[in-house]
Amino acid sequence: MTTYTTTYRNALRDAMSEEIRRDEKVYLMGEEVAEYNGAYKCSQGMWEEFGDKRVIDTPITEYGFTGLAVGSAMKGLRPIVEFMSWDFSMQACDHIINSAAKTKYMSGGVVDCPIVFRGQNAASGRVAAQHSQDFAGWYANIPGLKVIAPANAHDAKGLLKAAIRDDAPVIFLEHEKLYGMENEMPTDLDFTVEIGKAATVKEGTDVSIIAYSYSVETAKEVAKNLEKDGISAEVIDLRTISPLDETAILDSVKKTSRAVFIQEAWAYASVGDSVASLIQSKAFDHLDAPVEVFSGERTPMPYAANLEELALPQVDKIVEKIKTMVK
Amino acid sequence: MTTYTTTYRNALRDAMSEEIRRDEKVYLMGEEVAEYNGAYKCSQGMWEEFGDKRVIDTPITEYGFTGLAVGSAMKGLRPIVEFMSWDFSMQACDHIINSAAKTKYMSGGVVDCPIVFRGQNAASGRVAAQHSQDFAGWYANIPGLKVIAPANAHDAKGLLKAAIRDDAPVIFLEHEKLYGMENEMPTDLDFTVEIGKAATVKEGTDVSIIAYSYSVETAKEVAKNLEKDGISAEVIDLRTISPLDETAILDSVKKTSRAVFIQEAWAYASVGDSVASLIQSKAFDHLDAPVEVFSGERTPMPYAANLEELALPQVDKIVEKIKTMVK
Amino acid sequence: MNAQNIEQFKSEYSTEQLIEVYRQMLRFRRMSEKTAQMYQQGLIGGFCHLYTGQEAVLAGTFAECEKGDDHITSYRCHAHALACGVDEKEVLAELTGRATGISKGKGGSMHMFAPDKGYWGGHGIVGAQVPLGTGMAFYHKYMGNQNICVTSYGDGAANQGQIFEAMNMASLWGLPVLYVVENNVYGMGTAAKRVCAGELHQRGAAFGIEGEKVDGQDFFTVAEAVKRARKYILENKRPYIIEMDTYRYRGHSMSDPAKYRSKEEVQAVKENRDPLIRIYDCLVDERGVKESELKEIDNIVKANLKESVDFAVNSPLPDAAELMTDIMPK
Amino acid sequence: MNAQNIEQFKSEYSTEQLIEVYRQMLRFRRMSEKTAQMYQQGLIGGFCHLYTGQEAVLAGTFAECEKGDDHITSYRCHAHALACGVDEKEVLAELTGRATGISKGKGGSMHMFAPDKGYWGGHGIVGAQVPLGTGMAFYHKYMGNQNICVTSYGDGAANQGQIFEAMNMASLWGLPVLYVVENNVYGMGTAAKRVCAGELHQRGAAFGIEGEKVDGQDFFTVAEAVKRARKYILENKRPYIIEMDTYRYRGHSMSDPAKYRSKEEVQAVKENRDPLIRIYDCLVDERGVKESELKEIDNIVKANLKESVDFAVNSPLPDAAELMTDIMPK
Ligand SMILES: Cc1ncc(C[n+]2csc(CCOP(=O)(O)OP(=O)(O)O)c2C)c(N)n1
Ligand SMILES: Cc1ncc(C[n+]2csc(CCOP(=O)(O)OP(=O)(O)O)c2C)c(N)n1
Ligand SMILES: [Mg+2]
Ligand SMILES: [Mg+2]
Repeated sequence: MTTYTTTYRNALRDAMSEEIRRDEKVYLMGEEVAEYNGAYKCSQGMWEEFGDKRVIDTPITEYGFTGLAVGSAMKGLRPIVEFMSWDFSMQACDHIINSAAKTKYMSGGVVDCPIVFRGQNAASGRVAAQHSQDFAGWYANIPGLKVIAPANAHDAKGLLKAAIRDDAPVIFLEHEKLYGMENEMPTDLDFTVEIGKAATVKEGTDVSIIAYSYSVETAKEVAKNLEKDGISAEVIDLRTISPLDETAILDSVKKTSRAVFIQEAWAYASVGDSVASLIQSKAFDHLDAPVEVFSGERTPMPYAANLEELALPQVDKIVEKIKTMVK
Repeated sequence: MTTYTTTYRNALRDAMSEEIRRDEKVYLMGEEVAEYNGAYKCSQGMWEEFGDKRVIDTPITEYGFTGLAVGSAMKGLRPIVEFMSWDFSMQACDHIINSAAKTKYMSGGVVDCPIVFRGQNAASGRVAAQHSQDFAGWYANIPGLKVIAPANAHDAKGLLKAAIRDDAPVIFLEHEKLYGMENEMPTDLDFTVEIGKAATVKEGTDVSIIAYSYSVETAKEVAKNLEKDGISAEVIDLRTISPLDETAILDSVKKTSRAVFIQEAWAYASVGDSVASLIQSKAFDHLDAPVEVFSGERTPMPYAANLEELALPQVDKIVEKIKTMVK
Repeated sequence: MNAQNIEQFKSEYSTEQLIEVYRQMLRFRRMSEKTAQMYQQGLIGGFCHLYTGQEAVLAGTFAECEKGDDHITSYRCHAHALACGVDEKEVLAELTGRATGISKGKGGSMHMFAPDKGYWGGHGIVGAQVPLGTGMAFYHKYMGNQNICVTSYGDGAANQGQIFEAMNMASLWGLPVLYVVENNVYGMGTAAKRVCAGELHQRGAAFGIEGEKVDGQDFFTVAEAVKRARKYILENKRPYIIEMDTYRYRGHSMSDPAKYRSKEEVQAVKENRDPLIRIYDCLVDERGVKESELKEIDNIVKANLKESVDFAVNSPLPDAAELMTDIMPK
Repeated sequence: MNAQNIEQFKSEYSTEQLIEVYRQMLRFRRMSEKTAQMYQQGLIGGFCHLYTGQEAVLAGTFAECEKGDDHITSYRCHAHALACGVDEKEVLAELTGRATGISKGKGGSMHMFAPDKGYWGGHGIVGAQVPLGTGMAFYHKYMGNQNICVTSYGDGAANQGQIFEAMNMASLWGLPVLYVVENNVYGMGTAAKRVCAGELHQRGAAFGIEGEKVDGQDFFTVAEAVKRARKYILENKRPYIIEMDTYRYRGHSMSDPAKYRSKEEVQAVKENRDPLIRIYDCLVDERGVKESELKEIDNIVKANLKESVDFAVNSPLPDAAELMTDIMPK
């Protein structure tokens, strides 16, 4: 297997380009995706290669272009819709949910909607209250959608390719702090990562730390810190948020007897709380301590650098808590 | 204390009317709220009494009129915005969250937004996939909002009056199946029910059944059934979903050692899962069994009568499960 | 765009074709009336929106569409299904929530689809079908097809921002979409004039989209306008708007007593502008068709309908296992 | 609506008043330039949108507004704060995320508010301020005030459906709102002509809202139009649209190298249509003001600014406890 190394940002670009080359029904649409190469440069060079038909700049009208893309998907095209930031998907969520996610069921199965919605999600750094929200929980709540949040460049490419080939509507959550991360990945044009499978990032025996997206980095940092104290943490990267890989989670917890979830999202009605609920329900007798969920603070994101840091999950606090759980 | 008896529907009307009489800044806005007296007749007679200035029919433009109402609230008016169904709030959630919920924080505290968003939420019966969603979890997720879901006419009136007087943006979730419910309530014009306090609907010792909105009826039914088997269930009505009355929940569970949550909402990233997460985290050593969350099935709502019934929490199944928990 | 001389246009339709048009409109009408009955009998649940009174809009539009064109509309969608070629049986079985329904009983009154027939529903969120339909036109442009998407919406829906967003893109990208505003004077209990500033057929003018308002109660007027519009759209690669001046006879949905308008107002339309009477009179007076022949058609339509009702109410409810299928593609 | 003779309009401004206008525009410009520097020095984070080049729009608009009028705009909001009477100190302290900032350091570059001065922000979601501002106009109507809400948005924002929804209501209900489209030719990297079908000042025509396009680089042209529009709005109880033909000198935000346009294009505007040069020339050539006097004003503005920068960078970061305050009213 030959491999190459590239950034998360370019891995996304490569995934989209390869799929556009492979299937004439695939196109990319969004604000600034074409001539500007993407606000975060995730479509660098694509417009130049594929032209106006396949890489399309839209007006700043998320509701309208999302509906338009969904309509074209019902007819059989396979759009990739970029939200410059998932915050702006609030203008479009009616079409994502009422049109894309529910129509297959409402039609008794005859209308499919093969579409990928992707873009930057959660706090990218100092962009404050209206540009920092994590939407994982909102979309995970909805049946009919798949929700993916890769934590490294390898998975970003493999999962995006799988998402584009999937016949379901897929929510694809990226993270600005990961765009620059470099990883190795296969050059094989049919390389995909299976949707719905978590990954064990690090094996361990004392506690399972579960996370998605950038919080996997936090989890790794926590695990490294714990090692100094002789605590062996297993780190699970969900990769796909919905459908949730319950087996991977429960197997790990049954081994370690303790679980911690880390997320930037607000806790209430979040993915983390559902994972905690799942673990206590399905592995109750295996637990030596309650599942602890570390989340973003319950506040709109502040702009000030010091406050923003405090609003996000803190490695120190998590390490301290795990120490008390394990001892 | 003098009291009167009326329906949930009329209790809402009375709450709004009393507050409109009391405070000239309060007005009601929404589709069909004026001349038609509300799609569900929750504003019966109000337009006749208060006229065009205070009771306003809008075009079917949820995004626009929500933003307009929020702007007027920032200036000091106190709008009540009716969504004919909370499903349609997906067109407006950007203003509910980015404008109403976050601006106080973003402004360093100087811009308040005293506004109530209210309307029918969740499954009203055979209205299928696009008109049956429960939005409790979505809005509970958001800091800066209060979320209320009364389960009887008394609370509907007292909480709506409290919500209108509150300076925060409030999400007020009603339920069509409750609109006809009659209860007794004080005539006192200053009668309010405190936001943030759960109610113990029925005391019990063996299991705590926690619910909100129409599911409180399901919980009561479950409790009645359990009684036949000599199981004493405590029923807790959250009333306010956010902020959550953690004390009431934890006190009850510490007493009963077992907890069940019932909700029509989908489970993933829901209020119920967060309550389960809370209980196992804060009352772990008190639990004799895992917390069980009974939710709507993970599917868009079907239209067929038999399927719809199966999609919603089933009394029988819950009773059976609790029996195994308690024995 | 100049309208064709209507008498000349009429003459292009053979009597046989017009009888078929009449039969179609009668199917819409009779099924709608039957649906109301069945709703009152408790055989149908939820929200249920009937099309009585607006039949010429649909018949006229379909008469001038071509194979491969797509159609999408709101929740007021039963007649649209028939127009696209769906059988009454499947519509009524859906309305009664049966396994044999067009959406297997899962969609219900507001959600019917027949993609193989170019019918895309059946959408419950006011306005949502407009960007969707614009996307179907986008598909035709993408594929280089000579087809359009007919995208219908109401006077109430016409205020939705997403419609303006869609129109802007349709104009910029030259999408083959025909916007059909079915202005039936009310959006639920609200008269259009109370909530719509300006004229609905001019709502695209800001984007350079032309439009016109026509008498939606007259089959020929509708058909002529649609024929012209379709040609314009494909030749000029531009969207177009037709506002149909029409009227609904019943309340917004089955639960609406429609107290916001007078009996006289409704009666006046029924007497003077009924689309079925118009085509009937044309057939009898201008084409010399015997009334008995038309009566016979009605009898057949009714007999068919009865059979369809029987089919529906005798169909099984969906199997319990169906609850959890069709959520995700395999 | 006929524009007033511009020479006559000009003559209504005293030289003293015009010097003050110049001083204001200079404040906008100098602060913007300083902000760019500070961003490059890492003193400011996140997204940061500057106003250089568009100063006449703001100065002209404010010159003809009255006490009690409200103002709301997008994320490109620093100069707007100054125009409303906020001090540079508070703006720069906000930009640097300090406790002394206008939003206590919590809002940042895109979120500044001064309700006591009629300034309502500072909104990061494209288009959102338009329904909000329309709601502020609704407030004035509700209270019977003789005030308007000036609601500014960009050419990119102008396509947002919520704007059409707001305009429909503003027209129906006769709301005193002045829609100011700051057409600075680009929405991020996209030229307006690529994404806007039709003319932006005519986007209200569908709802019967009048509008006009004016040279946004000329203080007097802007002021004259706003004066007239304000009078029209209050007398006729109607909204109005002014499209300002303007230009931004810098990239969309500090992270945009603006490669989508040529250096020559920018240079041409700077040389031929710079709003500051115009007012400067008017003062010197037509009012006989000494260049040294204007230089002195610049010196004062710069000195003030330096003081404000010092104030900002020497202000403390917000206290950690501030993280969880101002979320809910007491
Ligand atoms: C976004 C949204 N808001 C409100 C509703 C409730 N609703 C359903 S139909 C309707 C009236 C629509 O009127 P119109 O567009 O004129 O269509 P008609 O029913 O007359 O065919 C309303 C308000 C909805 N379904 N979706
Ligand atoms: C709903 C939404 N979509 C996208 C963005 C990202 N975005 C911020 S500013 C902008 C361009 C806006 O251009 P314009 O309205 O012309 O205003 P200008 O920046 O030129 O002042 C975009 C796309 C956003 N903030 N909100
Ligand atoms: Mg209508
Ligand atoms: Mg612009």
